[in-house]
Amino acid sequence: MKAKAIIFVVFTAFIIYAAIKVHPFGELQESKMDDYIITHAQNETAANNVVTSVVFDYRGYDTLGEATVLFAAIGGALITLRKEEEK
Amino acid sequence: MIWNVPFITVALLIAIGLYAVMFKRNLIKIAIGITIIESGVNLFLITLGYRKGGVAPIYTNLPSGVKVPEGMVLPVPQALTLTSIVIGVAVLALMLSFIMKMYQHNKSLDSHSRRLKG
Amino acid sequence: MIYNEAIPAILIGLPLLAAFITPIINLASRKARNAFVIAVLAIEELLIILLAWHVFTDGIVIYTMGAKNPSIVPLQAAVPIRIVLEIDGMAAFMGLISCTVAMAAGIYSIAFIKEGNGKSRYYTLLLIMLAGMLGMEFTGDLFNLFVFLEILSIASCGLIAYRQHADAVEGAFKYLVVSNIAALFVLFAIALFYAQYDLLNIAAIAKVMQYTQLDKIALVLLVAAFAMKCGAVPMHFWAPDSYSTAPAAITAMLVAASQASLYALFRVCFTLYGSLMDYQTIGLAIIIFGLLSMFIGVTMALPQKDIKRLMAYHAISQTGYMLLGVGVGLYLLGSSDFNVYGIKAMEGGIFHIINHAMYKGLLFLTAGAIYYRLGTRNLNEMGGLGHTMKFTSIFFIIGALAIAGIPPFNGFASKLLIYEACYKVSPILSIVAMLVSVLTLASFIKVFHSAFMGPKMHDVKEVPKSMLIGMAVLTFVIIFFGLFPGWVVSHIVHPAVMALVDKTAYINAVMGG
Amino acid sequence: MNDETNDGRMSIIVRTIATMMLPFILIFSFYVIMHGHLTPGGGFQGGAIAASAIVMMIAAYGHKMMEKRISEDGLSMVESVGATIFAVVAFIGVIMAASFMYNFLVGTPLFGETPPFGSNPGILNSGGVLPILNIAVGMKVIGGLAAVVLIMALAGDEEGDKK
Repeated sequence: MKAKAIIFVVFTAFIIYAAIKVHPFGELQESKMDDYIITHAQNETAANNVVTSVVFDYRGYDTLGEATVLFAAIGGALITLRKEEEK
Repeated sequence: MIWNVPFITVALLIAIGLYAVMFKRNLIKIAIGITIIESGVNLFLITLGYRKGGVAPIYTNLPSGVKVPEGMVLPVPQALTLTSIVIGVAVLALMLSFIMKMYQHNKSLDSHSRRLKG
Repeated sequence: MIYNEAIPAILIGLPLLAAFITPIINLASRKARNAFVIAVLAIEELLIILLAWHVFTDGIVIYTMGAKNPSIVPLQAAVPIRIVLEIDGMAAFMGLISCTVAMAAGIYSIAFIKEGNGKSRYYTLLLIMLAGMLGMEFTGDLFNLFVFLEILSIASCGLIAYRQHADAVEGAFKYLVVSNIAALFVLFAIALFYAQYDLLNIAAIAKVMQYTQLDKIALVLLVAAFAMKCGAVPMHFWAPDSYSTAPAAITAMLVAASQASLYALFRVCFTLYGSLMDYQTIGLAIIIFGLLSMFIGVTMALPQKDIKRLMAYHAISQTGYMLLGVGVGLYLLGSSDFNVYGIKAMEGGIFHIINHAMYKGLLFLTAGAIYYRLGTRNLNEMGGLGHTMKFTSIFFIIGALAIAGIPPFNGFASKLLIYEACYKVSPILSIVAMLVSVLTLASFIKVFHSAFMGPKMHDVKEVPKSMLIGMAVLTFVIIFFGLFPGWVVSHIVHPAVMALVDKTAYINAVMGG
Repeated sequence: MNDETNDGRMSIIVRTIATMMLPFILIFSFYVIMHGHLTPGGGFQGGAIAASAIVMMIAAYGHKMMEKRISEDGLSMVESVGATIFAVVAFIGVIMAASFMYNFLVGTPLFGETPPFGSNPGILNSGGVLPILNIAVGMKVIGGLAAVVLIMALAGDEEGDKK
């Protein structure tokens, strides 16, 4: 229990330290990739919604993965709660 | 530093979730804890992508006078968050069905009723 | 052939597509479904061999998702915008492991998993698990790594709970909680990188990495997360529960899955941070984790009565060998000694990864064969199985000798490399490693004695053919590696090690000169 | 969910209003899915709205009654088909000698128009494969989430019977 508490406190301190150290809210350090996407998304993916063009085009492979996660989770839930009990 | 309040809030959210996962014995509370961590991390991503005074990066009926790209918030964190929210839903669905099954077996939601820990 | 360059995408896309189609084919016929799944797994094995051959001869293979010409990275805005798959020697090496284990597990499952309304979903998740492992290993993008990490852990959890009894669901829940927290740590670390560099590509981040304090925090989070997932000692508590309750074929897959996390750990240490971090401290930390895993794993294994739990503790202990080998390599990296025996230590560690996947997979499959016939995992209720289950007992002997590091099997080849290299650093390391090997041998002799020797207690038959074929696939690899260790090390393991060490090649393949 | 008598059905007011709301929610979800490439929203959001409509019906009518109308197998088939469409679209990119997930519909009559740069009212027939993928993800999410809720309701019920 004591070890757990120590881990927890250290970890919390860690995360808060990281949050303080990150760039000030709203003032980006670097935005090369996103600026490119914002300016070129309409031309390259023919869509007005830049977020959708990132989701389905620039990072469409991630979305395929995400669809797979959902598919796997639902398959897992159906396996867990299925009727027959196998010995 | 004081402008980092959103980030610190997010960090505290993660810490609350972690507390629930590490110290609570009720399985449902563990699931809630994981969901809170998940939300914290998602919010962290979103807040990272904020640009002062930015609007959503959508060109449909964009108000005139918005500078491109300086006037828009970053689209990539929003896309990442969308992906990770879906993953969160999937994990939650699976976790709840495990909890239901365990409840059917053990008739208890207490993680210490068997040797379950974590 | 024009599709040659598309092999990486097909390798990941094919099992996903097959997984989505499997429930539909299941409506037509169960035999057709089995044949379809096995055919997909066999094609995967073929493709990964082609790809690995290509990588080992011609160097790193790049595949950009959604670009007009996938084999070059379009560097708009001087950074890669799209997701890039980057397969170097190490990734191809891990892909070989995943595909081989998946094929053995798939064939084994035909008879092992009884027909029922869950079996089509079982195969679906098996294919998704394979896709998750391959995706983790091939990706050159950090967020993509996170997505496939989640795919892998969710598919594994669904399969661990396949038997539905209380222990299985409990093991699955534990694994899900641990791996989800690990994945969220990884996501937090990715967010830290994103905040500083606005990049998600591993090579691009590695190029501009400044090793600020945020990067150090990210390093700690990543190492903790992947160590948690690969079952090294301070975070090992989930491993025995989920390994022992999953169906045996899935346990073999889980071993490969935990090694995919190990791969991610190495990728982060060597490629993402590489020369920036303090080699000696991190190397020493990994060595200590490795020693602890080895020792605690084997001592916990000795008193176990449950055959799969015993093997699970041995899996923890064997993970220690890999960490030891690579840790020694990392400790020496950058010093002049590295070329002398640092490389050797890493070769040992990396070689041990593939060996461990093969013999531990085989051992779990034999344990599953016993469970299939007897319906128990308790060692005290077994005995005299050697009289009737001849093939299974031969496979078990081969696996047990390989894990204990007895020549001429493959475990000996990799352990010898680790012993030699560690001896140069400190003799104590080698002594502990050998001691653990001896204890491992003792533990497996006990299992062999109580399960296979003695008077005939049970009237059981040999297991069905498909299970034997599944085990034979892994046995073949073990014997092949045991007989030709020199060839394997110089043609497969050495390129993998060099790919891991050579950070600049990895960066240049994406970012150009 | 099982508080009420009558197989977990809720009162007639709830049932009537749920039936009345159903077409509107479904149309709204379809709008969100189809306009995913123009306005905020997309496949997942729209699918979640439609799935919540199904969950609403399950809550209002009780899962026993709903089970007769929509089966868990049917829902997971919808999910499989959606996922398969997604993967097939991704693979067509490979077959067309470009790459996995290549946006091959830009410039073709189907969803191929490119909007002018900058602010514009939006063209529905644009976006290349994006609308198709939105529909695929929408199908997946409708099938998947509804199937999970249905099977959880059924499993909870079974346990109630045992007591």
